[in-house]
Amino acid sequence: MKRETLVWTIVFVIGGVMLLANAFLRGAGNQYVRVDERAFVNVGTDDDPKWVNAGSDDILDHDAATISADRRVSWKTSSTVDARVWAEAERADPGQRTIVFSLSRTVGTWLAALFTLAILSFLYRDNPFYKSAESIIVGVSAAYWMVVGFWDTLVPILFANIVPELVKGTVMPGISDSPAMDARIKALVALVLGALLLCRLLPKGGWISRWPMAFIIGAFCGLRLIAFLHADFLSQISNSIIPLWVVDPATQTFDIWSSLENITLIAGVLACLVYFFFSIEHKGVVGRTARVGIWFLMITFGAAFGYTVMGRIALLAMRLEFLFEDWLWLVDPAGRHAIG
Amino acid sequence: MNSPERLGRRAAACRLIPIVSVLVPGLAPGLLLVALTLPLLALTRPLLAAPSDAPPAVTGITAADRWGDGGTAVVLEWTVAAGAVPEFFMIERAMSEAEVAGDLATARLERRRAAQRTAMQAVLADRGLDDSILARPMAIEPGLASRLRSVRAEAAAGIDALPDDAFDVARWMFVDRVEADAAQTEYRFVVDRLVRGESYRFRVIPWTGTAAGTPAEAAPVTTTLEPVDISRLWFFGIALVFCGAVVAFILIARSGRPLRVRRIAGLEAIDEAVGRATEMGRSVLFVPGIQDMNEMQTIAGITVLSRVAKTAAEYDARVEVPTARSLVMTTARETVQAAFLAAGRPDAYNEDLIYYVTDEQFGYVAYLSGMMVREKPAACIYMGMFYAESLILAETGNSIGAIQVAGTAQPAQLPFFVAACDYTLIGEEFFAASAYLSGSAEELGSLKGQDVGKIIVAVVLVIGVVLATAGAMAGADSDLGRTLAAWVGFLRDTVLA
Amino acid sequence: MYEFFRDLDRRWIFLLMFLAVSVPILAQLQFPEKPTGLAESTFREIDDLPPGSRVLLAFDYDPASEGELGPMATSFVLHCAAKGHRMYFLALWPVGTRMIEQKIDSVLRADFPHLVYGQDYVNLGFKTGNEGVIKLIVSDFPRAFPADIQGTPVSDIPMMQGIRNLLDLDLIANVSAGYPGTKEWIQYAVTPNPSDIRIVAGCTGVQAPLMYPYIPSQLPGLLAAIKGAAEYEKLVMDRYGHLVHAEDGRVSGIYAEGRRRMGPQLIAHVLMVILIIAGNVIYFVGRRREARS
Amino acid sequence: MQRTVPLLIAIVCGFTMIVSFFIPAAQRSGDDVAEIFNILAAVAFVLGGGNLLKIHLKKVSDQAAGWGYSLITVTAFLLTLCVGLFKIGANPADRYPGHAWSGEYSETGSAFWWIYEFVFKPITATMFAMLAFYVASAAFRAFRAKNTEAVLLLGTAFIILLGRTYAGVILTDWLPDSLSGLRFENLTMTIMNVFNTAGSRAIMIGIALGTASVSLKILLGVDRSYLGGGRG
Repeated sequence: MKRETLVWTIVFVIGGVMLLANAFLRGAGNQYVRVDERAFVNVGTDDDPKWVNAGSDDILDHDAATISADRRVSWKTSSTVDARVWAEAERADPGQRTIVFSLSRTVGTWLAALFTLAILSFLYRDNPFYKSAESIIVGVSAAYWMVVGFWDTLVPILFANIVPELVKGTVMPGISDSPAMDARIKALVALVLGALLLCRLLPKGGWISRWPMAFIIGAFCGLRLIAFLHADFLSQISNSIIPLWVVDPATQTFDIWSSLENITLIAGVLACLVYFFFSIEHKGVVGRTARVGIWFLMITFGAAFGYTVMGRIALLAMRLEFLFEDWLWLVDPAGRHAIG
Repeated sequence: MNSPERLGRRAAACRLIPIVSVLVPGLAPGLLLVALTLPLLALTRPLLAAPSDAPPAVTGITAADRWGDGGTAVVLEWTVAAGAVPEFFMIERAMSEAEVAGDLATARLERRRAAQRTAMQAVLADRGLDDSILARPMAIEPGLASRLRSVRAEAAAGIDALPDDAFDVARWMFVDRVEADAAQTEYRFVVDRLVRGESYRFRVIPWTGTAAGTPAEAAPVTTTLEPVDISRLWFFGIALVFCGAVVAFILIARSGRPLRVRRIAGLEAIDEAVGRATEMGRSVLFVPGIQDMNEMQTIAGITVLSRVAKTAAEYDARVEVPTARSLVMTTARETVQAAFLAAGRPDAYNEDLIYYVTDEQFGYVAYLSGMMVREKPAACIYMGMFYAESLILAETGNSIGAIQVAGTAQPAQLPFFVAACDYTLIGEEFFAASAYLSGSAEELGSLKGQDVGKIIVAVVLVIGVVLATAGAMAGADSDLGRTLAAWVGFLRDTVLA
Repeated sequence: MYEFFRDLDRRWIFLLMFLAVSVPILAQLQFPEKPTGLAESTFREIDDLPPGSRVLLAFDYDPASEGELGPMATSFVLHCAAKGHRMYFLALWPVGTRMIEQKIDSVLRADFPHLVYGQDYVNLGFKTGNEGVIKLIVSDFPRAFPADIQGTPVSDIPMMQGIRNLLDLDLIANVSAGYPGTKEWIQYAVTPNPSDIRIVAGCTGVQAPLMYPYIPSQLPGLLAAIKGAAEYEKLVMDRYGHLVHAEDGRVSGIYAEGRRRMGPQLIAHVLMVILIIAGNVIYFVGRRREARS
Repeated sequence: MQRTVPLLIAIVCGFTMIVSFFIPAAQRSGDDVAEIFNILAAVAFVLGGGNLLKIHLKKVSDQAAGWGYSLITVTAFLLTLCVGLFKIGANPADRYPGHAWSGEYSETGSAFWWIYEFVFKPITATMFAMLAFYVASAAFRAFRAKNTEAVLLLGTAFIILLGRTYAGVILTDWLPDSLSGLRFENLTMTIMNVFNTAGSRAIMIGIALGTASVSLKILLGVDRSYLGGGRG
């Protein structure tokens, strides 16, 4: 065990030194951004502000000199650019300030690369790096979806209909402060159900949270019953009503291959349905037909497997391209880092 | 043509010169010529568009609300004289006042912006500047800025003074194109996706080649709401037959008559798996898919969990249920608690074994993979809606030597479960699982009901295919062929719509 | 030996897969492509049009599928530019405009600087409305796209003159990652006008099976996933590659992207096939041994 | 009371949804229910997130095995939550420069974006990419020609895998035109159009019937396991 630890330590130290050398000597993994400034001027009053973009023609309608500094707002935005773009800008104008090195994005790229390696290390065996990445992603992603749920669902659908003035005054200035009646009712119903749901947290009366669950399950059972019968059930039957005798429209002659295809298709659908039949034991004729049905299902599964494999390999290739191209700069097929 | 409109067009012509010359400095003179002639062409277009071979206007056009819908459709009917059938018809709808006003406001704003830009460019050109300095308007020196301010105001006032008809805003909106058939003189078209209770005006324009005939306008029509959707009556009947069959078999089962159903291999494996976990002193992992409670597969998964938990309570095995949704966690806790109660072991229930991990698909999978490798459950049961994670779970489960039983109705993931698990419940079998596991006669009755559904499919399919085949053999030109094709069409478009 | 393979630690397979994907990337391996029928018919559809034909390039995809579809889009643009076709870019996906601009920058501005915006190509941008947009341009193009992406009215764009509807264009080249995409173009543009509108398409591997029913009557050419992209790229580069060589003979990496991404793909597929065969050999050897004992 | 009221709620809601499908005036009620569901799911994050915190904080306070990882989870969770809920580093929306909170919470350059881009995305994408390894191991282990079913499964996968590469082209390209139907690319097409279509159609019809039947059982009160009760 001691010996193994030593070997791993040496591997990590050598690897780390090489990575750092690659980063400092070649600039590998460096990220650059183009910085733009957004500036706005309030040409209205404090109570009734009217903001004009200081970079647009419209600002010329106002005398900028008379507008005090406290009525201006500005911030910077940045977008990632290739290292080559930065090098070209530097060559044209050394010391320019529009395209600059971004520390936060460089650190981010390194972190992303290390996380990628940590997850891949699970293939060898479970280890502290994987465990750390796993713990982080559980925490981050749970919070991520909570934040998304808050800003994309609770604020615009629930709060904007229940306390419209508050939402309008703070986070969504564009909404109406008198929402439609049906939207309000819907929001109120959801609020009441949500409150009942949270009754679970009470020491007693947790059973009341079954009411909103019953509402959801009941309503969706009704919806799905209709939707599946209407869409999948009927449309699949309708699509299968095809002639077994196909005439080539161009030559007006019997088309044996298309006819055979259609016959196989219909026979396959019926055989598979027999396989799913619950009432009769799979014996005798029924058993043999069900067997044919299972053959069709197996071919279907084989085809789906083959098609999916291609996409999965592409996913891995994209991850490795990230490591080799964006982080280590080992390859540069598209000429994104080429300096000079 | 009135004079303000000409004025407007000329303003448009002025505007495009700088744009074109910015685009192609080298070709500017040639393009300038093109650019100057284009508006002229545009002016003469109405003249060119009505040559003598234009088809005659359609006659007898009517527009009526379609009966038996939610006030969303209008039926248009019109006729054309035999021998003068055009190539196709364009259906157009009159735009509402509000739509026109909105378009007008946008057009005014755009025109004002362009006029102001042109005026500013003229000022800058006088001073030998180009308009690149407009990119940083705050940096323009005050004298020039004030001059620009005044020309902008002038230009804006000029545009504001224009009457509405100086703007080329469409009053009619394209709806659809209907191909004409030389042998057909009566036409019918349904305009869909309209708003209930609104008044609409439609017109039909016959076209042949590039020549348009005179539009014919139908009287205004108001869409109305009916109490029942008649287009869904056939479906109502089919749904009633199916649901009736399920209910009937449940009632038969209740009356005590024995119902026989075939065995499903994967199901016995579930009890076996729980038993083995108990023997080995290890836990059972139950994964209810990654979707929420609004998905039927999750609900079906929870019903299977209820039986698994009951068996586990009887054997005194540990069932661990990590979930990807909070609501699934809540429901699963209720279910498992009740199952332990039913098994007479309420004390053995441990709420902490049913817990929420994260909503994120791959975050959830990362956690499950790690947990499986560390805790090595003896049995892994996957019942619910799965996506790409299916194979990650099944392969990890396989590597730790667990018995794996999967059930899903997600066709794309079935191959992976079939390949990597010991038993897989395919599609409908998965939904039948809870009925089998409960062993209750009523639930088994519902399976018989499903079989009635399959018989309906087979019968309709065979009838349809026989009709379609007979039609094809009779030939599309024969009377019999046409009649059969019409029957198939009725079956597909009306009964099964 | 047999025991080793029978009880093979799956980490050896993982290692093989890792090498099968990473080595071709690092070595920038490229394999010969032998274009199949569908890629060839896609190529012919564009190549057989007389120079100056009007081709609609509909880019309905996003960065997530850029890996598979980007090389197809590049090749479509290169092919049209090399043949001297007039290109009408539009997108039914909001981010499609970014994909269009990227291809205009990297192909047209970089290697075909003599092409003039408004005469040889025009970017009509994104239009919301999904298949509604398709239905509309089938009968009335300017109503759906009254102006290009910069707001220049179509009446002021030379190459838009005489474009009344989609029937006035000679071909649609669609790059599609889902809905709306190739299926909608076929359903709403090609199906109602089978003799007047032709379409070729490139789509992702997941989409491809859904497109097969339309081949060849409604969809004469289809590039399926990265394989289709690589085949078509080869056809285009073989015929027109000389147009994009720099003076020093170098070719920008983007024109080999498809074939380069096919490198790991091919090796990994061959590995998969070998693994299936190996698995079965082990299985049958094991069965024979059992039978013998 | 504890079980009857929810059962009644479920039955009434379910049948209301079914009936509303046939009444034009009520056809939008499905969308309304979906919206209410979304809100409930968002509210339920309080339960899920609370549970997550409870479990991991308990591990930390108990100093249970691996409590350090629980601490990492709790820290990552709280940090992301604060950064996202307080829109840290996000600029105001261009249209409302006066409202500091009007910007997009996931705007490029904001702290929440940074976490998404450099933590969330690489880890989830790599997890997804692990599938490439697992398909290889599954192919080696599970695709064995034990019986006719397995032969069909692996045979089809084999044809499609090969047909999608240069190798497949070389293998069957020599076939004369009269046998062109046997070339991998055409074989693929027949498999997809005939066998795959037949199989998926039957599966979809079965799923529709199964879904409808499970729904009906719940709406008839035959299956009440979701309420944690009934027969079981």
